[in-house]
Formats: sequence, C-alpha cells, structure tokens
Amino acid sequence: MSDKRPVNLDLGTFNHPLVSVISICHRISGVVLFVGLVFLFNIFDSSLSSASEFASAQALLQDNFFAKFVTWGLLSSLGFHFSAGMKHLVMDFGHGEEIDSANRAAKFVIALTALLSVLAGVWVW
Amino acid sequence: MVTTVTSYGRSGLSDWLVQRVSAVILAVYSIFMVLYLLLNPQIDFVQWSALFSGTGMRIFSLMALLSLGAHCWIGLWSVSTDYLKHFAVRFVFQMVVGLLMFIYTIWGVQLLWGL
Amino acid sequence: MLTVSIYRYHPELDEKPYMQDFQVDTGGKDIMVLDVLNLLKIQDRSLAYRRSCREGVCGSDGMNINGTNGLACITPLSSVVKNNKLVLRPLPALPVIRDLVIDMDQFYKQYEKIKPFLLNDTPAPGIERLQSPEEREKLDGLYECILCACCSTACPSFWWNPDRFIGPAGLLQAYRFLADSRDTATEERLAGLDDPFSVFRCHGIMNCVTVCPKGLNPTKAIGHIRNMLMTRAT
Amino acid sequence: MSNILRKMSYEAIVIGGGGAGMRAALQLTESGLKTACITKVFPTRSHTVSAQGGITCAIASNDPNDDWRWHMYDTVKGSDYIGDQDAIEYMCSVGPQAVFELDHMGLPFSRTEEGRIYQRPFGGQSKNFGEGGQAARTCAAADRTGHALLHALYQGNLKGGTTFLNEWFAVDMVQNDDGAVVGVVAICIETGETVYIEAKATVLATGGAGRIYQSTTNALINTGDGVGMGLRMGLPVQDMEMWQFHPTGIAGAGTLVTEGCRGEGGYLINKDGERFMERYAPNAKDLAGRDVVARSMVLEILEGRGCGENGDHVLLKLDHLGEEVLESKLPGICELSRTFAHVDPVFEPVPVVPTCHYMMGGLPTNIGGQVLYPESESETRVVDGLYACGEVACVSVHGANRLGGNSLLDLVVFGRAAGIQIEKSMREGYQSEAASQANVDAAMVRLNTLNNSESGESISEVREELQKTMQLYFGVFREGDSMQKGLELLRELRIKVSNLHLQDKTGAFNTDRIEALELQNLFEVAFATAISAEQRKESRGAHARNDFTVRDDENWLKHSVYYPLEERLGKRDVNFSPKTMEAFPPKIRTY
Repeated sequence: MSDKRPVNLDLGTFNHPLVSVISICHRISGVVLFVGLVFLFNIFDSSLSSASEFASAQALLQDNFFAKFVTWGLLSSLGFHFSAGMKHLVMDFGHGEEIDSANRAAKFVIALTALLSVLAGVWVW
Repeated sequence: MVTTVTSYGRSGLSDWLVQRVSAVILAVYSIFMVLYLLLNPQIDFVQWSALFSGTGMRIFSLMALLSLGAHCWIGLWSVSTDYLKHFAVRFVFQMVVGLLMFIYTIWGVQLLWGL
Repeated sequence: MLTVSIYRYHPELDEKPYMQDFQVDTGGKDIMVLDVLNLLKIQDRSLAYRRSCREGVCGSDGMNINGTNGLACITPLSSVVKNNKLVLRPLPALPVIRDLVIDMDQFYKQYEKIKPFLLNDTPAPGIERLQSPEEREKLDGLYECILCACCSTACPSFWWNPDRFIGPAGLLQAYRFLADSRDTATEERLAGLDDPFSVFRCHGIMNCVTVCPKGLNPTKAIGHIRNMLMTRAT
Repeated sequence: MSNILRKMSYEAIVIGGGGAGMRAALQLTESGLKTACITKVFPTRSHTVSAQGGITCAIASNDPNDDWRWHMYDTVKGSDYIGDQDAIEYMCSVGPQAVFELDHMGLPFSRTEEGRIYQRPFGGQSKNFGEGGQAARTCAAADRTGHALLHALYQGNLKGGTTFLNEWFAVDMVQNDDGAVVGVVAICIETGETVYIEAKATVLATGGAGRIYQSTTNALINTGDGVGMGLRMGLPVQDMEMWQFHPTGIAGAGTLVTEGCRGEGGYLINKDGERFMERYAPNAKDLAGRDVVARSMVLEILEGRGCGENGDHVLLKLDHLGEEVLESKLPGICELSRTFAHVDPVFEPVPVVPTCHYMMGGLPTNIGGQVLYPESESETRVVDGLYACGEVACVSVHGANRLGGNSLLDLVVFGRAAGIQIEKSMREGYQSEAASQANVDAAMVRLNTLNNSESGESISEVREELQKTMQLYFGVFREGDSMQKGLELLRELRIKVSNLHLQDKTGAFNTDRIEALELQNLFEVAFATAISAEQRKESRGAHARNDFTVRDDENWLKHSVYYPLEERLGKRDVNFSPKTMEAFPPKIRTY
C-alpha cells in the first residue's frame, strides 16, 4: 500500500518566502556559473595564448552581442552568487538567523544584485 | 549517521568548511579581477600576460583554481544528491562534474605555467 | 459562505488524489481553520484529518493552509483567507495515508535518530540534578517543540532527503540535549551528527522558522550545533 | 462477517499513551515484561500535553521544611474528605521520588537560584496542616509542565525501548470465562484492521471524558474510552458525579488558563473591578479550592456582576505582574490569550468562565492500580487482569475535588505503581485462561453493529445533543428536578446512541468510525454521571446542589458507586486508615 501513497509536493501550490527564493536562486546561479566555466576558460586560454588571440578575444567581447550577453549573464550570476554567499557567511557567524533580519538580508541581496547587474551591463556595453 | 563515499571529506564539517574557505578565496579573486579590468580598460596582451607571469599572481590564481574545483564539486555534489534520485544518473553526473573540474584545473595550471 | 478546497485521497477508493470544493457557512465569524474542518466533517463524514488538543499544544493538526504549513487549530481564517477561498492540503513531502492525514514515520525516525533523551553516565542523586536558572534558560526555545512536523515538511532539504537529513525538528531536539547541562553524551551526540547530510544539508533556507507555530528557531539551533562541531574539530 | 481476528500477544498492555499510560509502560518495559502501549493518538498528542501549571509535590525546594504530610492534609481537605487517605498518603510520600525520576529523565523544570526545581503556589496549598499560610509546592516547567512531562516520558520510553502501537483504538476489552480481563479488541486506525491483542495484564490509562460537556478545557480526544469499556463490561464506577469545573477557561473558547496565573499573583475581578474572592474566601482568596472559586464566579455572574456584553464571564487580571514575569513564568498563557481571547494579558485582563476540566471519578482501584469491584459498602474484590491509572481511575486521591497540580502527580505515581504491581503479580505467577472465540466475539458486538448500520442517527447531532444536555442539567450548580429532566433526555438519547449510522464503512483512517465509538463511550460516562449526581443528595466538593446545599457527613461521607447493569447507585466506605499516621477527620472546609 505504501508504494501507492501519493505525496503532496506540488511546489506551485506552496508559498515560497523570499529567503527561500534567495536560497534556490543561489543554487541556480551556482549551476549557471559552473556551465559558464567552459566559456570563461576558453576566453582565458585565448587571452594568454598570443597577442593575436588576445585581440580576437577582446574583439569578440566588444563586438559580438551573444558573447556580450553571456558575459553579462555570467557577471550577474556571479554578482548574485557572491551577494547571497555573503549572506550565508554572515549567517554562519550567527547573524540574520531571525525571520526579520533574514528578510532584510534577503532584500539587501536582491538590491545589491540588481545594482551589480546594472553596473555589469554598463561595463559590458 | 550518514556516510557517503562520494562526499569530499566524508565529514559534513570539512565539506562545509572547505566550501566556506574556497568561497572567500574565489570572492577575493573575483573582486580583484573585476577591479583590475575596470582600472585597466585599455589593457593589452603584454600587460595581461605580464600580470599572470608574476609568482604572486600565479600562487593566487592557483589557489583560486583549486578553490574553484573544490567549491564546484561540493556544490554540485550536493545538488546531485538532492535532485537525482536514480543511482546511475547521479553517479554519472558526479563523474562528469569531477572530470570537468579536473580538466579545468589541469588546463588552468598549464595556462599559468605555460607562459 | 467560504469556499474550501480540500486535498482528497482515499487509498481504497482513489487512484490519485484530487481537490474537492466545499461551501461552508462560517456565520461571518473569524473562526479557526480547525473549526471549519469540524463543520465540514458534519457535511461529509468521510473527511479525514487529525486533531486533538485544539489549542496548539499537541501538534496533531499540522497541514498546508493556503500554501503555508501551520496548525489548523490556531490559524484564524482572517490570517490566511484571500478572495474568500481556503485551500487545505496535507503537509508536504511525506506519504499521504488519507486526505489530510500523512504518514509521519520518516519524521519520527529522524527524531529518534538524535537520541532524544537525556543521557547521563553519572549515578543519579537522591534529588533532582541541580541546574542553574542560566543553564536552564538555554533550553528555552528548544524544549517547546510539539513535533507537529510543520517545519521539517516545509524544508526543501528535507523534501529531497527525508531519510538522510535529520530535518529542523530533529535538529532542534538534538541541540536541546546538547545544550542541557544535565546531559553528558555531548561527544557521542556530536560524533553522530558530523556527516554530510544529518546537519549539513541545512542551507539556511529558514522555511522552518517561517512556519513554526510555536515561534521556535531551528536554523539558530543548527548554527549552534555547527559551532559545537567546529569547536570539537579544532 | 468473519470473526476470526488476527491475534497479537503481550504480557502486559497499556491502553493510553498519556502521562499515566507512558509512566506505566516505562515501568513495565524496564521490568522486562513484554509490553505494548496502545494509543489512539501519537503519544505526545495526548491530553497530558495541555497541563500547564505544574506537578504538586513536597520536594522541599521552595521551603526546605516542607513536608509531604502537609501536602497530604491539603489533599484530604481539598477532596472534601472523600479522598481515600491511604492512597493520598502513598501519593504524597512517594511523590518526590517520582518527580526526581522525571528530572533524571530530562524534564526541563524551571529552576531556583540554588539550582533546584522551581515551585509555585497553587490553590488549596498550606504549610503546617493549614496553620502556616500559603505554601508553594507546585513544581513547574514555566507554564508548559504537562508538555514537558509528556515529552520527557515519551523520551524515557524511547530510551527504554517500549513498543508503541500508535493510532490504535481500543474498542472493547476481552473477558475470559472466569471474568478475568485478557486483552482488548483494537482497531489499527491507519489500515482499519481489527485485531485481538491478548495480554495477561491490561492497564486502562485512557484519561478523562471532559467532552461530555459542551464547554470544556479537554482535548477533543477526551471521550472516556476506558470508563465506557468498563461500564459495558458491567464494572461499577465510583464518584462519577464529581466533575471539576476549572475556574479559568477562556470564555467562549474553553481553553485552559492555568491556576498558576493566580499562583503568580493574578486575581479575578467582576464588572465593578472588585476582587470578589475576598468575600467568598477571606484567607486564601483566589487560591481557594477550585470548586469554591468556580462557584463564586458563577454566583457573581448570576447576580449580575458578570463582565462583557452578556455579563457571562468574569476577568482574570494579570497586567499588574508586569511583562517580564508574564513572559518568563507564563509564556504559554500569553500565547493562548492572544490567540483565543484576542487579549494581551500584559495590558488587559483575560475573560474567563468556569469550564469542565477533570473527572475525579472513574474505575475504583487500589494503590497498585488493580481495578476493584465493590461488592458492598465495605467489601471489594479485585477484577483479575485489569488495572487503571490516571484520570480514568478513582484510586481515590481527589475525592470530591482535585487540587491543582495533583493530577500530574497522580498519573506518574499511580502509573508507576500499576507497573510495579503488575510486575509483582507476574513474578508471583499470575495466570489467566485464554479467551475463547465467544469471549472475543463478545468484544466485537458493538463494532459489528456499527459496521452493519444501514441507517440511523447522525453522530455529530447526537454528540451535540448529549453535550448540551450535560452542560444544561449537570453543570456547576445542580438541582433534583432539573437533573431528573436531564436524565429523561439522556434515556431518550441512549436509544439514539445505540442506533448510530456509520456512513463511512471503509478501512483506512476512518475517523467517522472512531468518532462513533467515542460517542458511545461518552454517553456511558455521561449517563453514569447523571445517575450519580441525581442521587447524591448533598453538596460536597465539586458537587453543588441548590436543593441540598450542605455537606451531609452522616449519610454521604462515602464514595458513590454506580452499577451499570442495574443502573443503581450504591455507596462505598472511604478509607480513613493511612499507614503511617493518624487519619485526618472531616472538618468544615473553609479557605
């Protein structure tokens, strides 16, 4: 009988508090960065190979919209992963473990990420 | 209470600690790189490769590389044990992650010392 | 009239769970969700849910109320109902026995894992073991847990690893005994927790703190356990 | 329908997973007997969890000179002299040991500066046999003592390795041809399977039945299952007219506000803001016996000095204690008041009204928890194989009125005692004949009837009618004429109760079936209460009659005994022979 028993895990029906949204996004941004490593290592490889490859990598980042977008995406993910990671570290030291302070911290993470993403956009374009 | 062969240090505490320490190193490295590039918008190949040929920067970069490997492994191992419920799928995923991180590390070392 | 949508499942009659809508006359009063269920039980005798103390101290009637875990008996309609609709589902992640009744075995197993009892290897005195008010105060915010499972079943880490992650409720109790000056099994307790799952699956998501009907803070307790593990290791 | 049930066998079974049941189970498990604790809710959901103020016991923490004999004196006086003095002596003298065991088990008692268990004043407590003023004897874990105690006991049982049959409902006991109890027929609620659980010793620890009243502090599960099973088996019950109305149930909701509130310095006021208990009990004031305070409150309300729009409650003033005291000593009360009375006791008084709280009566037992069958006023015999402890039992330590904090002591002391007695009986070679198929079938009759019902009365309607009737005719104040009217209504209800319609016939977690079975138990308890109340023609303790307003020691310094088969009320002598001291003779009871 127990095999047949359903489990209520219909995530769409649950309320997800801000702090928990931050947490899952931290994870998602981490995975995004991991996937982006292919791109970063290739760029890094080119940039150190020779002057001409350096120039073409530079050109790619300056002219190709797709490359620019990927760069911006990775920078934004990094910004978020970084901010949320800071929140984690702060929590590890025993701060922000109450609902109110955690919510404030979560809002701060969002604000900081938004700012960093905009700055990253300005920088890339 | 729960031991797992594929966990990094096989102790929750060491995994946790490695995750934190590597995070700090990566954070500092990221900030340094971003600031460096921002302050040197007109950077050229000579300056760029000179940066990475200094011993200090090589050590710093190697630390970041190793941190990256550990950080990704622990993070993705944890992701895989959450969502991938089929043993074979999880195992293959973990092997791919492990292999990739190994490749990235060797690749990075080669880049830095190949200059 | 309040529209109440309830998760229904009967193992002998239904292949799959479904949502059933009811209309309930609450008399315009701000009653508790449990009162609504009791009214519904008059309409439909087949509706299954647990309840006992009806005052928030026994932990029987934990359920998912309009998307958030809570105790039906101390959740007034005014605090959850929007657009005149109440949606009741069983607590997440544990198998449903029938309707709003879940099988809590896994939850209790995790509780039992942490050895939820005082261990003291010294002979008991003829009176109580002395404990200062300051030492006793450390147990406040820990011993009050009613094992309703609202926290653990709100925790994504518990959703994915209910057999390996102790979960907030069990960890709160783990710390309750670690923090008790009368307990001498600290080393044994810590040794049992230092693996990648039992404690360290906690990612500070804090859903447990958000939903705890007793206002307790498992996240904090887990932090304390981690600090004790750190101290032990260094 | 097949009558061959699956059989499970134990040496001892405990029915009920509350404080008394788990204390008994722990004792039995530790003694090495193969024991199972059968409980209709997961143990920590039992009603013991709701106890707030504490466990009264002379552990001499607050006052180093405290003496269990003083506690005994208070309890005898509190019982209005129909508490059995040998049992009270046992409870008060063994109490400290039982409480220390709880501490060793891990119960997180509040503490004094010396590191000892914190004790607070409760109603009816005195020093030096009533001569030394108010005592503080109630050991407390903030205002969550019951919760702390129940969890500590569950934890103790986990440590000890007790077998629990969680969410199993006992339907009826099985009696062999010799009349000995040899187990119980029980339903596994999760699957709906019915099983005969065989045991040489069966302990009833099923708690109270406050749900016979409409307004009660009791949990929804307090349906008198043990008393119901006993009565159906033809066992007499004792002092069933004695129902304690707790002075401070939150008006409307019925949830309990501990006497500890008054122990910590709170007091009751009427609509004029008058501290009216000064008039009714000049010495003890708000800490008089619960029966005295409850009656005074009802009188205030009846005389038009009640509070609120309808003048139907009085107020419990706590704000003068200050936020710090309230949050540290009475945190649970603050929480309950905010939730159920929409009042913050830090700023406003809490609306309260006397609410049904505790059943002093129950199955008569001796100190070892053995259920007794009173043959005459002075003769009893033991019912073989059957034990009872806690609220379902009438040992009797509470007599006509229980003192606050004595229920938790009762359940640990006598749960433990029942375990010890069973172990002794087993060591002495107690044996009983196995049940025959007919014996088991007899215990299945009511379940079968219910399962076969095609039509009949609505469970919820009959239950509501029962509760209304009890509330109206058998409340704080009682009167012959109206009780006879109530009895008439109950006789009509009996027909309905035997003709309930079980709509849901399925197996898994069928709460319809459980509620029907519970309702039948409730009815048995209510009927026994009604007969006993109507026939005890005096006022004593919690039993207050407008037509017989004084205590009648000449005729009624007795236990009442209700014999269900003949629907007859008999009497039984009260024990006035404690073992180590002189008995306390009846005195006029004033506070």
